[in-house]
Amino acid sequence: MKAIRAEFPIFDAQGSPFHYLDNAATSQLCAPAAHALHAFETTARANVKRGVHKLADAATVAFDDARATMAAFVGAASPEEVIFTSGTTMSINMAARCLTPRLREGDEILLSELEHHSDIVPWQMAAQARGARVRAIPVTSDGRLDLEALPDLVGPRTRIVAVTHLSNVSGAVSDLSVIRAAAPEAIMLVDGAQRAAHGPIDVRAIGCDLYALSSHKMFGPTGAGMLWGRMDLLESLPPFLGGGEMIREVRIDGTRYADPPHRFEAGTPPIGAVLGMAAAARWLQSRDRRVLHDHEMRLTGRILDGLATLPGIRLVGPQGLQGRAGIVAFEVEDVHAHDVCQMLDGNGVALRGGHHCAQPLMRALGLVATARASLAPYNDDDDIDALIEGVGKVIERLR
Amino acid sequence: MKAIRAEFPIFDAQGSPFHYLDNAATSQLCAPAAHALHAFETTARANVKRGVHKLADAATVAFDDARATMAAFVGAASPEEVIFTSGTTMSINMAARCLTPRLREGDEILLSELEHHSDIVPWQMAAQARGARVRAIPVTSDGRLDLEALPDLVGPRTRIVAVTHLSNVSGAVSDLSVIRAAAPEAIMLVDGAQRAAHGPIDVRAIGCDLYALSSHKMFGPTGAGMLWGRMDLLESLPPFLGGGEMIREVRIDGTRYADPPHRFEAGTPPIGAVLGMAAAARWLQSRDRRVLHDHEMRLTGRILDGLATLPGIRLVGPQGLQGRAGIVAFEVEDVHAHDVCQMLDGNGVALRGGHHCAQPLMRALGLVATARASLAPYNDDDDIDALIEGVGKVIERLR
Amino acid sequence: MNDLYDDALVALAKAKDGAGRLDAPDGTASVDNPLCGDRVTIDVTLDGARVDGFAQKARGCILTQAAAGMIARHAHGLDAGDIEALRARVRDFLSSAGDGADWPEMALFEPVRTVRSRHDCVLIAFDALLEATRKARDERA
Amino acid sequence: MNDLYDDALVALAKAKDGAGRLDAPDGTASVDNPLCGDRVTIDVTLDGARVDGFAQKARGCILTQAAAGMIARHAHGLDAGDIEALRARVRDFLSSAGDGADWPEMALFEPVRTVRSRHDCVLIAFDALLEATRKARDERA
Ligand SMILES: Cc1ncc(COP(=O)(O)O)c(C=O)c1O
Ligand SMILES: Cc1ncc(COP(=O)(O)O)c(C=O)c1O
Repeated sequence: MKAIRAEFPIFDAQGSPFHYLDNAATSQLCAPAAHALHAFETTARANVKRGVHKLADAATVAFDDARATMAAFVGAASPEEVIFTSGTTMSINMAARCLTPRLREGDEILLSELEHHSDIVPWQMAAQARGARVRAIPVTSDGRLDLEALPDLVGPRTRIVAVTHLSNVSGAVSDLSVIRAAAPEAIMLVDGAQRAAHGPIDVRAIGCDLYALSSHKMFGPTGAGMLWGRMDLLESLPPFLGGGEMIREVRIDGTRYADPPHRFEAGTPPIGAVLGMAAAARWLQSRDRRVLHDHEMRLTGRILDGLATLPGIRLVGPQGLQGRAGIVAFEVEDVHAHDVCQMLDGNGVALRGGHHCAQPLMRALGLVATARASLAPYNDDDDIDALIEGVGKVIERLR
Repeated sequence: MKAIRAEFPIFDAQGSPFHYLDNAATSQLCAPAAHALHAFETTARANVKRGVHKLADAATVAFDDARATMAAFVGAASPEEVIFTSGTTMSINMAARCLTPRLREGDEILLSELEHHSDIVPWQMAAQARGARVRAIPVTSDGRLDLEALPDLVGPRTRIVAVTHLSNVSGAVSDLSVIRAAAPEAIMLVDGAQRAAHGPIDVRAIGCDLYALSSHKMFGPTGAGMLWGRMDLLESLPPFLGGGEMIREVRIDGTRYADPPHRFEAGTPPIGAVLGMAAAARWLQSRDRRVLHDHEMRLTGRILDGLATLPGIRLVGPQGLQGRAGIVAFEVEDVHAHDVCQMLDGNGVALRGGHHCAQPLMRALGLVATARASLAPYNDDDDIDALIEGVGKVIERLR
Repeated sequence: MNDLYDDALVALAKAKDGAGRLDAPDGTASVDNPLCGDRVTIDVTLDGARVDGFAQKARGCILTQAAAGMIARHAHGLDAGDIEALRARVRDFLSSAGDGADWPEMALFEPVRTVRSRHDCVLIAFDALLEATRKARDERA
Repeated sequence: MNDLYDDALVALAKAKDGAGRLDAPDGTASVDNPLCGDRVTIDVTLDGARVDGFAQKARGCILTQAAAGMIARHAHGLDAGDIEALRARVRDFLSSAGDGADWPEMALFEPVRTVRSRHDCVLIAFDALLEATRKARDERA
């Protein structure tokens, strides 16, 4: 994995000790993405979609290619099913707003207690606008979706199901096939913000209708993301934002809209970040995903084992490696998560502490804040050693 | 102005001939912005607002500094009045959606025929949602706002006025003080997408309530923008997007929102692009704006004079230098704008051709498409020579 | 300057073959290019399933006008299936694969290959022809 | 490891000076840190306009607990104006200007200056004290 580290410019820049285990908040940028972003912005910049000069034409071609790349990355049926956005939060808000007119009073939106706020608040807004109701799949004490509760939660009024593919706190991977099967009539959105860096995505195999992800969590630049949608669904949806590029004809007294995906891409897109995201996706797809997965699981096992040797640790999430990814949240008894993270920072270990934008989960598990270590392909045994050693010192000093 | 050219990496990269006159579509990136973007993304990346480790803290500090920079750039009363967005289109949509609940049936939104689609469509959507009515200040035959029509257009139902500071087609600068005075009670949004690169902005002197701009049109990266709003207005507005960072508390059954600006910044922001935008703003503010302005006016004069010597040219916009900036749209009789641009491209001159996302203006002036040359500080006499020579050849060959 | 504008291409556009409208078309279609607001309108009459009478009105750039003029020269005798196949071949031609239509003027459009944003300028004339012919056919059925 | 956690600072936090609740406070306030969900609750009774009785409940990190403990040691005799001035001085101290409060424990917070994201952890205890004291004052007025 030394070779992989070399593909991430930050490691050279930061020197050592630099144990970056805050990948679930944002991952580091891979060199191909840095190159694509920088090259576009400094040597080839032009606006896309409407230009006739060489630079504009080249930018448009590159942008179209990025769409095809991202379509392949998630297993879309066609590039036109890919809508570029500024990130997962924007993607989910777009989906929620475009679906809002379909909701009627008494309809239900099914979320889960595992969701990130970005997959909760937009649906609350949609529900509130239409008198619909938000329900949530509960979590088990080890931070998994409690799918046994599903039959009671899904009914004829369940119009929308929005669930995470991979929890940003517990690291649990959702069993999407069970959820899809339980609510075959509902429109199903999957929040793939965390999944994108941790495993392959196949929207057609999942059978979902919408899929959201962020560039910055999958080794691409900040400021870009995507919403994938089934074409027949996209065609039936109204636009979300109004502006340039999403129209067919504008008069002061009314407007006709363009076809998907353009209908949903108002204004100048984050072109540089989109090109960087596509470069990151190609980088990920050029790796042997099996090797990446095995590496992640081995290091995850080391974290779980290491924490298990320390006193007063409460793990938030699956105890074993089954059905989880390398995102490990934990509590140190009587020590606040921010103190854990701050002391670890003194050891060169970057963690995140807090509610991780998942307050309902915290509440369900009776927690206020946790510390979280999250892995990426460039992490190595040294990172794990520093983490476990650091947590040991925290316990010694602060508990 | 040679020195300025050296501060834009693209000129080295593109070699010559490279006469970039498509700045109104997107400007080129200045070196300080390129550096800020690249340095953050490749050597210092972390998520902002919630992190405790060194990198996250440094990113948060830099992000806060960028907010202060942009506040100073537009003359805001405080950094908290600056909301970071993905661009002007997003900023205006946010404003329109947040204001929508205030509209009642029969209320009026006053736009102008000069507006870019991004300052039309969001308001049409708002009007449609509430049974309000969109009206538009007409344009004069030389592409200025016809302010004599104002008294007939403003009335007790005029709740919102949304106008451009600088037209992206005619290059006319709006007389905002007259508009502000005519509708003192209305909430006034100014679309500053084009203004940001062409002159200083002072929102308090304008007396407007909201101001929108894009990074990529003011020598910053693609993917960022801002919405400035008066604090008392922002405090009274509901959020637009739901997600992380904009909340105080989330429960499955409801949510309490954070104060401005965070209430309006859901999800991970385009951090790199925001830092780049702030670097571009600092770059602009470090220049002598008077010198930039004089240079722009001199070149604009050369374009106007040069086009005047050619047969069959129709200028779209003010004939003289009074009340205009260096954005010049024109029609070549019997030659389509795309053919003009395409042929000029063969001369190394990058123009834009089309409706420039301003179809109502095109319709008002009886045009289908025009060619447009738009200036930036790095343009020089060579660029103007190539433009005028190229248009001359077009007329010879295609007319 | 730009080799897109070969004299022969400009001449083809300026020739305006088939320009005008039919008095009593069996089918008519207008197609816009959302990029620039251009519009091609084509009228056809059919003999059986095949194009007999033809007129075109191209409000647009040289490429659109030249494409409409080229079509005017060769549309006679084509049916909707032929036109659909032709349109696909021209699209492939522009994306750098294949020879396009079997017409001598086709070669004039070769330089357009390198400018993806202009491909639609050529294709909308084919779109309009296809739509007009289909409408005429369906009208009769 | 990190010099933020000087033993004396940890000891100050663990000492939990003034921890608990008052039975009959004149004023009570809870302030949250939205960053992490921490919460400081402060109860006061007043003698005239000045703090007499005091109790604090700090659910939070070492910094929040230490700040609440420090305040417990010195709150007696302050009025709302004093506290407001103090809060401003502590804020300035954290942004690297000034000496902060005139209290010996203040020096323990110096390393926090370099970590902007933790400033609120210190300040919310002052916010809670100010709000509780103001409420108590207004209650009586
Ligand atoms: C006047 C004006 N308003 C709004 C916009 C939209 O800006 P963006 O595409 O960056 O959202 C533009 C850009 O073309 C513009 O010129
Ligand atoms: C599961 C999940 N969903 C959504 C988001 C929001 O992503 P972004 O902040 O990139 O919009 C995150 C990021 O923290 C996440 O982890």
